[in-house]
Amino acid sequence: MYTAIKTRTITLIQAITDALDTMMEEKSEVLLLGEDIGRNGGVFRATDGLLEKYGEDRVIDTPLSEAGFVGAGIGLSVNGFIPIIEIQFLGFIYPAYEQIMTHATRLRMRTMGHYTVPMVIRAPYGAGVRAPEIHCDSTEAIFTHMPGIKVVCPSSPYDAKGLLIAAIEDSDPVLFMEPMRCYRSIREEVPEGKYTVEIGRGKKLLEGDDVSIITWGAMVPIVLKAAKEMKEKGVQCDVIDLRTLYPIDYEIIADSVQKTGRTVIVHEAHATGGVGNDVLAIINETSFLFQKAPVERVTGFDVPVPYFGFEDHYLPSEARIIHAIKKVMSF
Amino acid sequence: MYTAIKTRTITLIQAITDALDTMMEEKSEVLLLGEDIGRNGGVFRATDGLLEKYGEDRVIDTPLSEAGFVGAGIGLSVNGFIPIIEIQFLGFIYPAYEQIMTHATRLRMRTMGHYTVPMVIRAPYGAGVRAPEIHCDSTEAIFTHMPGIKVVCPSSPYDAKGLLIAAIEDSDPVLFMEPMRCYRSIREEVPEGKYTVEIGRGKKLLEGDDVSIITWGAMVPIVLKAAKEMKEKGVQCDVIDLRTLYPIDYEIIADSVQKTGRTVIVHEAHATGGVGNDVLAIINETSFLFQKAPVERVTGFDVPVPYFGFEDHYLPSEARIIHAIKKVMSF
Amino acid sequence: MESQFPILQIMDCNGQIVSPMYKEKITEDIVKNFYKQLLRIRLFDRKAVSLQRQGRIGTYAPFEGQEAAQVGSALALEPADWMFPTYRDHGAAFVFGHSLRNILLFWNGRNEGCVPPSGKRIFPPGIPIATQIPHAVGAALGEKIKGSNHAAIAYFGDGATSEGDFHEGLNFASVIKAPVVFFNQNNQYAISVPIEKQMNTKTIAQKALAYDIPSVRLDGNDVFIVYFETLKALERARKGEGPTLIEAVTWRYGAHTTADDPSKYRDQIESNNRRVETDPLLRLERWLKNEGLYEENWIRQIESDANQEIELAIAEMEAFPKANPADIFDYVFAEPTWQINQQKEEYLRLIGGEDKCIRR
Amino acid sequence: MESQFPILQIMDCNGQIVSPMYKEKITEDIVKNFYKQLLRIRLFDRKAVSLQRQGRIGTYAPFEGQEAAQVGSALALEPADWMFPTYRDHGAAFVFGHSLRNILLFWNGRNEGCVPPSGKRIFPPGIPIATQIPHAVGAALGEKIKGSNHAAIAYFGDGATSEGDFHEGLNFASVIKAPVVFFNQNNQYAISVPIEKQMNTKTIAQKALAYDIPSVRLDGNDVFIVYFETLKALERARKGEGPTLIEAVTWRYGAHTTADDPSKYRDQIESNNRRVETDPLLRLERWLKNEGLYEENWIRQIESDANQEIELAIAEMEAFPKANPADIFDYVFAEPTWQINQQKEEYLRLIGGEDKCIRR
Ligand SMILES: Cc1ncc(C[n+]2csc(CCOP(=O)(O)OP(=O)(O)O)c2C)c(N)n1
Ligand SMILES: Cc1ncc(C[n+]2csc(CCOP(=O)(O)OP(=O)(O)O)c2C)c(N)n1
Ligand SMILES: [Mg+2]
Ligand SMILES: [Mg+2]
Repeated sequence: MYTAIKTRTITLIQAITDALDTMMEEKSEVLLLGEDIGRNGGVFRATDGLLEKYGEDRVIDTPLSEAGFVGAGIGLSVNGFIPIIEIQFLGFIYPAYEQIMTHATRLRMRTMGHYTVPMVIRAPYGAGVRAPEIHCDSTEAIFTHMPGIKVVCPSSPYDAKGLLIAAIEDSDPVLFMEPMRCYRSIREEVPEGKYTVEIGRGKKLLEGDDVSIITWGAMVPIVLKAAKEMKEKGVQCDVIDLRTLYPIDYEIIADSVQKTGRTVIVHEAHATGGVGNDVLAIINETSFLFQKAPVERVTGFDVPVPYFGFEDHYLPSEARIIHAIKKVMSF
Repeated sequence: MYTAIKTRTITLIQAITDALDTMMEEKSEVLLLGEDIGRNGGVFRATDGLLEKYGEDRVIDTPLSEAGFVGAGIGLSVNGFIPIIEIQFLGFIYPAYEQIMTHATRLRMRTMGHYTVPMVIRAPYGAGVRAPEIHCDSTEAIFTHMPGIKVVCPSSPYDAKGLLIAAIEDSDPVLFMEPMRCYRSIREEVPEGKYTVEIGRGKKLLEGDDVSIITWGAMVPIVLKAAKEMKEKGVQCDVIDLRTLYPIDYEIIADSVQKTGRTVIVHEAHATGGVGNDVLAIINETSFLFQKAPVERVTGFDVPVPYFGFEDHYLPSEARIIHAIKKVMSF
Repeated sequence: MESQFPILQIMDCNGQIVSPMYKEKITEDIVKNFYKQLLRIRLFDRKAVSLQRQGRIGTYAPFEGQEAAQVGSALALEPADWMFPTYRDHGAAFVFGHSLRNILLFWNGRNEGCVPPSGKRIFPPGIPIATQIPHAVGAALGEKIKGSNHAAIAYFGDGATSEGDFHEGLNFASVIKAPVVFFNQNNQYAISVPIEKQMNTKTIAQKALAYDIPSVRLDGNDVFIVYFETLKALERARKGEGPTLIEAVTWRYGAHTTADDPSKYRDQIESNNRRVETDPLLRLERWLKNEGLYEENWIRQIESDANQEIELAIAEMEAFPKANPADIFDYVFAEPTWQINQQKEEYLRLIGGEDKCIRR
Repeated sequence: MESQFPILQIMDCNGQIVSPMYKEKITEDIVKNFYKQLLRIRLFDRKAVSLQRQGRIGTYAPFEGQEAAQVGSALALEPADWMFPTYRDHGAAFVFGHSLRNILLFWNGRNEGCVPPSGKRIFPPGIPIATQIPHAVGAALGEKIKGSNHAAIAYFGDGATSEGDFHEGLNFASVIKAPVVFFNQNNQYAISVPIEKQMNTKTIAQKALAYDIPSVRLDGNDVFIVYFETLKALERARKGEGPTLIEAVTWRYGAHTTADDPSKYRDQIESNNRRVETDPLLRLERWLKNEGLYEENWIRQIESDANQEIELAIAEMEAFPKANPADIFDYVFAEPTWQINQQKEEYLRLIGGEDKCIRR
C-alpha cells in the first residue's frame, strides 16, 4: 500500500522554518527565543512569519545576552516548555557556554531526572560565506565533549527538517548546527508535515569499496565532488554523512572501515581536538585489524578561522581531500 | 664543574607560590588578578604573602566576574603587562570562555603580531578532593581545541615551578592547570630562584618495553601505582607524563609506542573528545605500523563529573588501568 | 544613593517596633512561626557544621547570622511558587518545605539531595555564582505565559551582583515583566572580598535603577521587614507588575564554608559584636519579651522538636543506601547513549562481585 | 529617570546655540575641523557602501547618521590614548588617525586591516558584542598602574548594554577607578531589536547609577556637546577620578550592515525625516551659515580633498598584495607549534607552484 506524501522542493533554511512551524503548530509548549527572530524573522529568515502566526508569547525577541536567554530557556524548560533558541552565529554561543556546560547538560543528572532540559539550540556555523570574523567558527567539539547534550548537523533539506523535529521531540538538550553555506545552495523534495530523522544515525551517500570518507555538514558537497572525481580515476569512495556528532553512529563507521580498510575524515574544524578524533577512536576500537593504512584527516588547520580573505585556504578543499585519498590508497 | 644549587623540599602549591614570587620579583610587568588572591592569599594559598610583598597594584582582588577580569587581563596584556589570572576552580572558567576563545587566543593573529596576549591563566582542576559539584571538572579539551593557547599541566612540584615560569615567559596565552589532588600530597626538592621546564615536552617517569602508558596531572600517581603493580607481575610499563597538553610532545609518544607497540592512555576527562584522542591521532600518524594492539583509553566516563559521593567511581582507578594494561598485553 | 535607599526596619536591635509599617499584620501566630523557623534552621546549621567537623558530611556552607533573611523571604512564598537558592540558602529551602534529609544528602555529595519533595518547585543549590538568576527569570516567564499567578524567587549574594548573569537576568526580566523577586543577601563578603572591592556603590538596591524596576534595601536581620517586603514584591509579581530587587543587609558570623578561615581576611570581633547586638534570633526574643510573649517552656519545646527532627534527618541521611555506581550513568540522558552504556557495562563488570566501592 | 538624564544639547537642529555651555571654546578653527571630519567620514561611509555593492569589499557596517558621535568623541582624545571601537566605529578610528587603506582592508577580509599606524593605540573592531569593554578597562588600569595620564575610550551600542561584559566591565572600572570613558552610541536599534525590547529603561545613562559613576545623556548628533562632554570625561579620567558613561543618542539611517534589510523591521520614513531634520552635518552647516562662516569654496575643497584621499586608499587597498596563505599559520603563536608547522608545510607543498589561490 502506498500513501501519497505531499512534498515541496525547498532549501535547507526553508526546511528549518518548516520544522519549526510544524512543531509549533503541534505543541503549544514549543517556543522560540533569540536575537532578531521576531519581526525580522532572524538574520537568515529561519523564523520568518512565525511571530505573526504564533504571537509574541511564543516568538520572543530577546535582549542581546546569550547567557541570559539560554539561562532563561533552562528555566522555561523545567517549567514545562520546549524552548528553541537561535544563536545568531555559532561563534556567539561562547557567552552562554557556562549555562550550557554547568546547567543545561547537568540538570537531569543533578536531579536524577527530576528536572530536565528538552531545549534545542540552533546555530548557523561555518566559513565560506565571506562573513566577518567569529561568524565562521565550527566549534562542535567543545560541545561533543560535554556530557548531556546531543550535537546534530544536517547537510540537506530533508535531513534538516527531520532532524530538527527529532531534536525538538528529544527529552534532552540538542545543539543543532546549521551549515550556512548549505542554507540556499541545495534544494530537495521535502515531505510536508511531520516526520523525523533519527538522531545518532549517519547516512551513506555513496557506496564504494576502496576508501571510507567520513564527513558532515558543509563539507558534504565538497567531499562528494572529490569522490566523483576519484571515481573517474577508478577509486570507489564510501561516503558517510555522520549527521549526528554526539552520539556518533559507530556502526556505520565500523561497517564501512571494515569493508575498505582505508579512511579519510573530513571536517571544517581544527584538527587538534576535532570530532574527527572521535571517529578515529571508534575505528581504533572497532576496526583495528581491518586497517590497511593510517587514517587521514583533512580538516581546518590548527589556527583561528581566518578573515575571509584567507578562508579558502583554511577550509578543506577538493584538492586536499583528493590528496588524502591518494595517500591512503597508496600506503 | 658543579654549581651548588640551593633547593627546598616543598609541595606543588608551594612551588606555584615560589614561581609567582620569583617572576614578580624579576619583572615588574607581572601582576596577579583573581578572586580572593589578595589578603586571603587565594583559596588554596597560592598567592599567600604576595599582596604584602608587592602591593595592591600588582595583586588585584577582582570582583566576582571571570569574563570581566580575563577581559581586563587582555587589555593589560596589550598594554605591556603580564597578567597571571587565577580562576578559583577550572569549573568557573566557563563565563570567561568567550573572552579566551575570541580574544586572548586570536589577538596575535588578528593583528598579525601587533597586539599579543602573554597572559597566564592558572586553574586548579580535578576530582577526588570531595569538593562540591563543578569544582571538579577536567575540561582541558575545550582549550586544546582552541588555536592560540597553550595548555600545561604539571604533576610534581619541580615541574610546576619550572613550567609556570616558562608559561610566564611565554609570549602567548597559557592555561596552567593545577591538579588539586597533588597540591599537598607530594613533596620534592625544588631549586630556589629561576629555572624553566620547557613547554611542549613530556617526561619519562618509568622505562619499560611492554606497554606505553601516557597520562598527565592528577592521574600520574595512580598510573605509577598501577605500573608498579604490573611490574611485579612481569609487565614493564613505559610511563609518560605529558606535562603539556597543547602542543603535545609527539616525539616522546612516537618513540615509546614504536618501542612497545601497545598503548594505554589515562586521563580524568571524559573519553569522547578528550585529549587522549589527540594522543591517538599522533599514534595513528607516527606509529601505525608499530601497533600490536588497539590503544586502550582509561578515562573519566562520558557523564558529568558526579557529586563527590560518586567521584571514586568516575575517576580512573588503579584497577581500571591494570585491566586496560592486561587487555593490550593479551590482544 | 544611600539616602535614597535607607535600610528599612520594623524592629530594631532591641526588639522595639520602630516603624508602623504592617503593624496590623504582626500577630502572635505569625511571630511565633518566625521564631520557630529561625531556631529550627539555626540549630540545623550548627549541627551541620559539627557534622562536617566529624567527617560525616563534606564541605558545608553555614548561614548563621542570615536566618531572618532566609526565613522571612521563604515564608512569604506561596506553595506553588518557584525557589532558586544558592549553596547558602538551604535555610530558606528547608523553611519552604525541602526535605532535611535531602539537604544533608546534598552536603554529603549525593544527587538525591537535589531532589525536592514532590510538588515543591525548588531548584538544586546554585554553585556557579549568579547562574540561577536567569533560570528564575525563565521559570517566571513560563508562569506568565501560562497565565498563572505563581512567582519565582532567586537568591544570591553581594558577590553575585558582579557577574554578567546577574545583569542579563535582571535586564531580561525587566523587559518581559517576569513575575520574579531578586532576593539579595548582602552579607558584605564574597569569601574574603569585602563589598568595597566588589562594587563602587554603597547599596545593592540602587542597581535596580539600571533596569527601572523597584527595589528596596532592608535590615536583613529583621524578620518582619524581610517577610512583609518580600510579600509585597511577590504581590507585585503576581499582579503582572514585574520584578523587584530586594537587598537584605546581613552578615555571616562564621566562615564562608567549612574549608575557609575568615580570620585571614576579617576581624572576627565584628562578627562577635553582631552576635550580641543585631542577631536575628536574639532580636526576636527581645521583641517577644517586650510583648510579654516570651515563654521559656514553649521555646524549650520548639527547640527539642527541632533537635529531634534534625537527628531524625541525620539518621536517615546516614542510613541512606550507598551510592550506586550505575546512577552516574543512568541520568545523563533520558536514554543513555552507546558510549555511556558501554562504559557502564564495562565498569560494572570490572567492579562486579566486589563491594562496588573502589579505593585508591 | 528621563528627567534626571535630559538630552544635553549645545546646538539645536537649526544650528542655533541653545546652551551657553563651553561657549568660549567654540572657535572657528575647531568647528571647521569638526565639519571637515564629519564630511570626510560620511563620504567614506557612502563610498564603502557602494564598494560593497560592487563586490569590491565584503559585508560592510555603515554609520551614516552617527558621524557627530564618532567625530566629537574621537577628536576629544589625546594621541596617546587608547581606542576600542566596534565594527561600526571606523569613522571614529579614521578620525583618531587609523589608516583608511587598512580600514578598507579590514572590510575586505584582511587582517592587515586590524593593524593601526605605528604609535596609534587602536584596537581591532570588536565583533562579539561588548567584549571590548573589559579590554578598555584593562588597558586603562594599565595606564593607571604606570602612573601615566592616558585614558581609554570604549565604543559600544545600545544593544551591547544587555551583555554581561558591559556590566562586568563597568563594575570593575568603577571599583578600580580606571581612567576610561564608556561611550555609548544609542542608535536605538540592535539590528532589528528596538530599544524598548532591549531594555526597560528609557535611558542608557541611568545605568551608571548601578556603579555610582557619573554619566551624561546627550544629543549624539550635536558634535559640540559630544566633543566637550567627552573631553570632560577624559579629563576626569586623567585626574584619577575614574570612569564616565556617555550616552550619545543618535540614529543610523541605513541598514545594520549591507546584509540587512531595515524595511523588515522599521519604517524608513523616520530615517528620512531624520536626514532632513537632525542630521549632524546639515546641522553644522546651518550653524556655519548662521555664523556667516559657511563658504561654498571651502566646502568644495575639503570635499574634493576627502574624495581624493578616499580614492587613494581604495587604490591602495585594491593594489594590496594578495593574501599569502602562509600568513594564516605564522601569526597564531610567536613560535608556531609543530602541528601548525606540519600543516603549513603540507599545505604549501600541495598548492605550491600553482597560483596559491584555490577555488572550490
Ligand atoms: C562563577 C563562579 N566563580 C567563582 C566561584 C567560587 N565562589 C564560591 S562562593 C564565592 C563567593 C560568593 O559571594 P556572595 O555572592 O557574596 O555569596 P555568599 O557566599 O556571601 O553567600 C565564590 C567566589 C563560583 N562558585 N562560581
Ligand atoms: C555576542 C554577540 N551576539 C550577537 C552578535 C550579532 N550582532 C552583531 S551586531 C548586533 C547588534 C548590535 O547592536 P548595538 O549594540 O546596538 O550596536 P549597533 O549595531 O546598533 O551599532 C548583533 C546582535 C554579535 N556580534 N555578538
Ligand atoms: Mg556575600
Ligand atoms: Mg544600536
